[in-house]
Amino acid sequence: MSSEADQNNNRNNNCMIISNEFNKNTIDTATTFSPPNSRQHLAVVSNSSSSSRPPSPPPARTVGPPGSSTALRTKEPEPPVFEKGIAGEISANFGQMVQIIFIKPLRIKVAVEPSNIIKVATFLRDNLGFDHAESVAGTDYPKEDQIEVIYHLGSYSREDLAGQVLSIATRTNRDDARLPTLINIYKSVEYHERETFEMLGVYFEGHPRNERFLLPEDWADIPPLRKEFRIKGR
Amino acid sequence: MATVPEEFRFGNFLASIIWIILIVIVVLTLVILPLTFVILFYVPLPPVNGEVLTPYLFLTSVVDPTRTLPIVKYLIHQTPFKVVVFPGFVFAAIIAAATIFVERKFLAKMQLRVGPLYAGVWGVSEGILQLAADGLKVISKEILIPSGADKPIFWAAPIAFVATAAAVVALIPVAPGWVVSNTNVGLIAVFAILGFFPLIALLFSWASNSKYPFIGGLRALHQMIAFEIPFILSALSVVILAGSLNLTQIATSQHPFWFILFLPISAFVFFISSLAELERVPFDLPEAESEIVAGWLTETSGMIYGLIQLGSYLKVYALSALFVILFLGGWSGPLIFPPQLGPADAIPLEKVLTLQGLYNPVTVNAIFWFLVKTIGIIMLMLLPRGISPRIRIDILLHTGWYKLIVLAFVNMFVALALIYAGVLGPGGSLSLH
Amino acid sequence: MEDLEDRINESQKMGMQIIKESDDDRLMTLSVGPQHPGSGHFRFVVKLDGDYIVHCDPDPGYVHRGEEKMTEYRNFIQNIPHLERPVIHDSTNITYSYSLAVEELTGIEVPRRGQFIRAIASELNRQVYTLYWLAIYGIFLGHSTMFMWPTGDRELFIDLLEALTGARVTHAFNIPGGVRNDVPNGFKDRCLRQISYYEKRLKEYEDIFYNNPLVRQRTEGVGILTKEDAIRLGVTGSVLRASGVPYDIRKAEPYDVYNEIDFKVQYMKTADSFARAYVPFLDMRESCHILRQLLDKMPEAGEVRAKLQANPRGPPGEAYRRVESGRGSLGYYIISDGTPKPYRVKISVGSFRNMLALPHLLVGAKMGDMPVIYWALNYWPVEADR
Amino acid sequence: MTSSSPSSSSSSPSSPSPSPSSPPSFPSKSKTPATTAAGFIKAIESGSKHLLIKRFTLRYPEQKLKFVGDGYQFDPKRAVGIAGLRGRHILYHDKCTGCQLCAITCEGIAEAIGMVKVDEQWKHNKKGIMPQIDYGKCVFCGLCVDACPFYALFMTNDYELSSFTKEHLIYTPAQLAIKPRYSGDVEIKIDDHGATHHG
Repeated sequence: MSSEADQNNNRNNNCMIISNEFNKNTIDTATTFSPPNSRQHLAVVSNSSSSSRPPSPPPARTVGPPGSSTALRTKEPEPPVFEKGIAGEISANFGQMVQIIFIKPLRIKVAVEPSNIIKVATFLRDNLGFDHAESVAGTDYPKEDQIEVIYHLGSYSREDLAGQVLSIATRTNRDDARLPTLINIYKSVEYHERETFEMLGVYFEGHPRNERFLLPEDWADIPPLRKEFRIKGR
Repeated sequence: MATVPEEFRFGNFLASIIWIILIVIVVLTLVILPLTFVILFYVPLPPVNGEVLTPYLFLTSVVDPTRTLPIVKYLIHQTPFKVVVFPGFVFAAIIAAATIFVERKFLAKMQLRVGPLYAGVWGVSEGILQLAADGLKVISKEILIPSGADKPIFWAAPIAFVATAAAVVALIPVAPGWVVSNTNVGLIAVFAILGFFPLIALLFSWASNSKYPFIGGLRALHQMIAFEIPFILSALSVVILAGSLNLTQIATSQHPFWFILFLPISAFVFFISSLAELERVPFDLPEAESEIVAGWLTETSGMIYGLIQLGSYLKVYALSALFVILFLGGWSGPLIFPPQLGPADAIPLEKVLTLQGLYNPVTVNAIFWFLVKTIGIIMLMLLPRGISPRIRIDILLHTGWYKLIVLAFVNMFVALALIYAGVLGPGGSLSLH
Repeated sequence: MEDLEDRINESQKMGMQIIKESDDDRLMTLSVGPQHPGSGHFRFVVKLDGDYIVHCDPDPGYVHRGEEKMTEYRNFIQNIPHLERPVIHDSTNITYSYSLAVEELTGIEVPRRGQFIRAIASELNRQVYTLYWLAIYGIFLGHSTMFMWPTGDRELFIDLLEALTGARVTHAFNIPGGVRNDVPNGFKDRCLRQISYYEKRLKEYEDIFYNNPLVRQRTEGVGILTKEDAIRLGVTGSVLRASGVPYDIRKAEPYDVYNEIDFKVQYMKTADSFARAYVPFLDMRESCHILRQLLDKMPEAGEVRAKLQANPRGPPGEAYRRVESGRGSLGYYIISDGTPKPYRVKISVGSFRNMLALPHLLVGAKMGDMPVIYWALNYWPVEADR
Repeated sequence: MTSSSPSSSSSSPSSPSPSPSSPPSFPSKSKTPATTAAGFIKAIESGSKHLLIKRFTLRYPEQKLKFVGDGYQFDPKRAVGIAGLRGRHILYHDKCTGCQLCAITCEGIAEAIGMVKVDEQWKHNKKGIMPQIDYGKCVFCGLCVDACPFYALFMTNDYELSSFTKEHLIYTPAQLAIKPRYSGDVEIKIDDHGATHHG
């Protein structure tokens, strides 16, 4: 049964995320590589019919009888081709700097070192067409003494990337949480990064306003989304 | 259990009513009756029906109904009555109150809701007492004065607002001879008094010591000045045709043909300008609540707000009455009232009931037609509130300075051409006098 | 389009010039909100030079409730009632993507009829939200009739949702694994009757509001957000579509049954406030179209809800799922560590993303245009604060 | 420039409707009025037309809406709810086993349910505890009904729960057992003259 295999696959991937360590390539991403030319060729072929008319629906991604399950749940045992192509292009450009964490239909997650994130993000914007950030989420991992900040990038300008969300994750130390800001590459992260600063205490170097945003003006406690902050009475 | 009210007891209720009656009787016997006698003895009473009105006659008139009517007739032709009651303040205030009620119901109907509902008779006239309830509420509310406000101006401005509105009302004739102040420069006087309103708005907004009222006051000033000129120009063409500034003469001079037939553009400009003058939708910029909270009324509270509302609805009446006088022939209309309400040889009581001697069919007819036209214009002024949004300040100024002034001039030239062609004016072919 | 660019350049030039020339004494600082009738639970400080806004600083957070922290203390089912609080007028949509994400994490399959009922509730709720938004847009323009009519018509949709879900506003209807209950008897007929009535009403809205010359005068050419800026700022929903980007999550990433539905993404190219006000209206009309199809294609009988264990849990992992809500893309990023409670939930809401366009559009605009621009951004303060 | 022509709306009526039985009854038009005056006249006509249309205000205390069914219920066997209004709860004392599942569910939501001792002897309820609900906290999500596996806790159509004090909002098991009497009979009627609430 395919879904069971999925689960296993999924679990393997996800376990990897939680116990993720940089610089250690635990997943064999080499199988997902493919030459950039062939990927683009694929993309053009699959979307050439729809690219001329803006309001037309993007190509159907569902496999199998319609409605039998959600679009995302009908997964092939191996990662889908289009997403594999994008991931392959990233890997081909950056090699060991970028670590592909998972490739699912419409979702790719890559992890990079903080020092490389600006380079990678610029490449994603300029060469791959991911032109805006949907959200910036910070997660606290006290056991590993790290904070992960993940940018969900999407694309409005490229038709074939409309449903794709590329997550680019980076980690920083918990005690002195500092990350370079992406505001010069993605203007849309401005408020999200500001929120991450006040919720998790991650200082974004280069961000013009690392200051209070949503919390009360007289907030005098640790950043509330850190795990050691407890809601009273719970 | 402080929230649970004290138990109601019918005995206490009865006792309180009896106490009130007792107090009223005591006050009546100890204060009011002596005071009446003193006044009747020491104030010289005027002659009525050829004989000098003595306190004795005055008191017997209460018993003899035939003597009541002459006294009433005498009283209602006196200036104080005119100022206070009939063409003056109370009459206008009643129309203003009715306007508020009609506006709420009318808008509610247009917006598919019911409007004021509970104060009134269920099923018959829902919400007719809503205004009284609102008035009571407004009177009983505390008046808050912002810190740092200029107190004398803050207090004086709402009173000046109502007084100015009442002064406009005083110049409006409602029937031949029924006007508080029949001046020869009536129209100019109206515009002169209307010119006070932006000043009051600005003073009040300054005195409030707050930002939103200040912006609102400035907007009111801009708006009223921008619309003052087309306002006056559109009325000027009426003056050209009528050859007079006296409002009564303007009304009577359009006897066969109303001026709106010759001056439709002027009438349109006058109507739009008066909407702007009244700060009504779509020109309610000084009170635009989504932009500047409530404009120059932001800091008003309690009866200050009530007075300003009263004044602005008095203005609604005054300006629609002015429109009727200038363009719709004033009180002219077919005579539909009978010459007498009852037979001439009736018994005294019936004479009183049919108001013989007091009833004048011409005047009643004039008042009737005047009211009909005025109410029609008021309804027309209420209509935009249901269908149009507020316009922006620059569009408003552009409309006032560029479009309306030009339009007013256009019709003025038409009026002049008509006069020089000998069609209208004194001795014109279409004038009967 | 040249005309459009000229206008932008003009307005931006004007804004820049004013900033340069003005010294601080000339500027008046106005605090729009939180007690201002035109702001909601939100404040933005504007600086005025005469009637022009030269500076704008949004200050949200007045209704921040820490929803993301609260989720870490509750299991996946218990999170539903409080997660819909940020935007109770669109409460089906805000729990929709949450349910999708939890289903992806826990591996629950939704029955086909359940998917249809979900989509129907979602479309009905989109109408409810957009009508409410339109009502407020009407009163922001001083158009009191446009406040009352949508509010009244919204009531009819609320009645429909009440019959379907049992609550008027906070439905708590979507649940991981499907929906809480099946549709009541006669729901389809009632729904269809109401849609045809409602389409007549939409025509009236157009007559009195959208085609009203004064409304046009106030909204057209005001607050132009070019396509490039819209993409750069990452705005979403109707704001994005009004700028000429035909992007709709229902098309881009069809969830549940939306890939079987035939509909057009409504978008406009004028990129002004009028377009931003008109695109939701077109969406409502298209939503009627979608509702008809959904009601038509819905299976007659079947399960509506997968059987759940008491505390659904999945393997450790993460999921990011989005739906198209009334305010645009609404995404949930959920990390699960294998326990019944989520490890981290991030809600990516349209309002928060559209807020970035507010200072961008307000600087250089007139104070009188402030409500027109502000509310056309489809900004819901409570949702942005979460 | 001013003519706003949404490229998609013009084509939507002509697009083949997948459900031929119910095509969109009103083709979408979004044309700018020819002149300003025409727009005004259209608006005035639309506004004044509504002076003749019935109002749809529900005069609430005099009229009450009719609801579907007897309130939200849940069938634990099929694991699916039955549509109905989520109002005040009703507790069947003869079914309640005192298992506390409802209280446990509510713990993370509103903390409105507490288990209290009752003076009743039931074979299936050895502990003699039953839920007591604080409606000052309840959010009416109905998840406690979903949690009850014994058909003991349902919801009813009674939604008028206001009271002067907070204590009166706490409903004991005995109060919860009373079946409320709700007599709403007003329904929405939609015809050519608009939608009205009809008794």
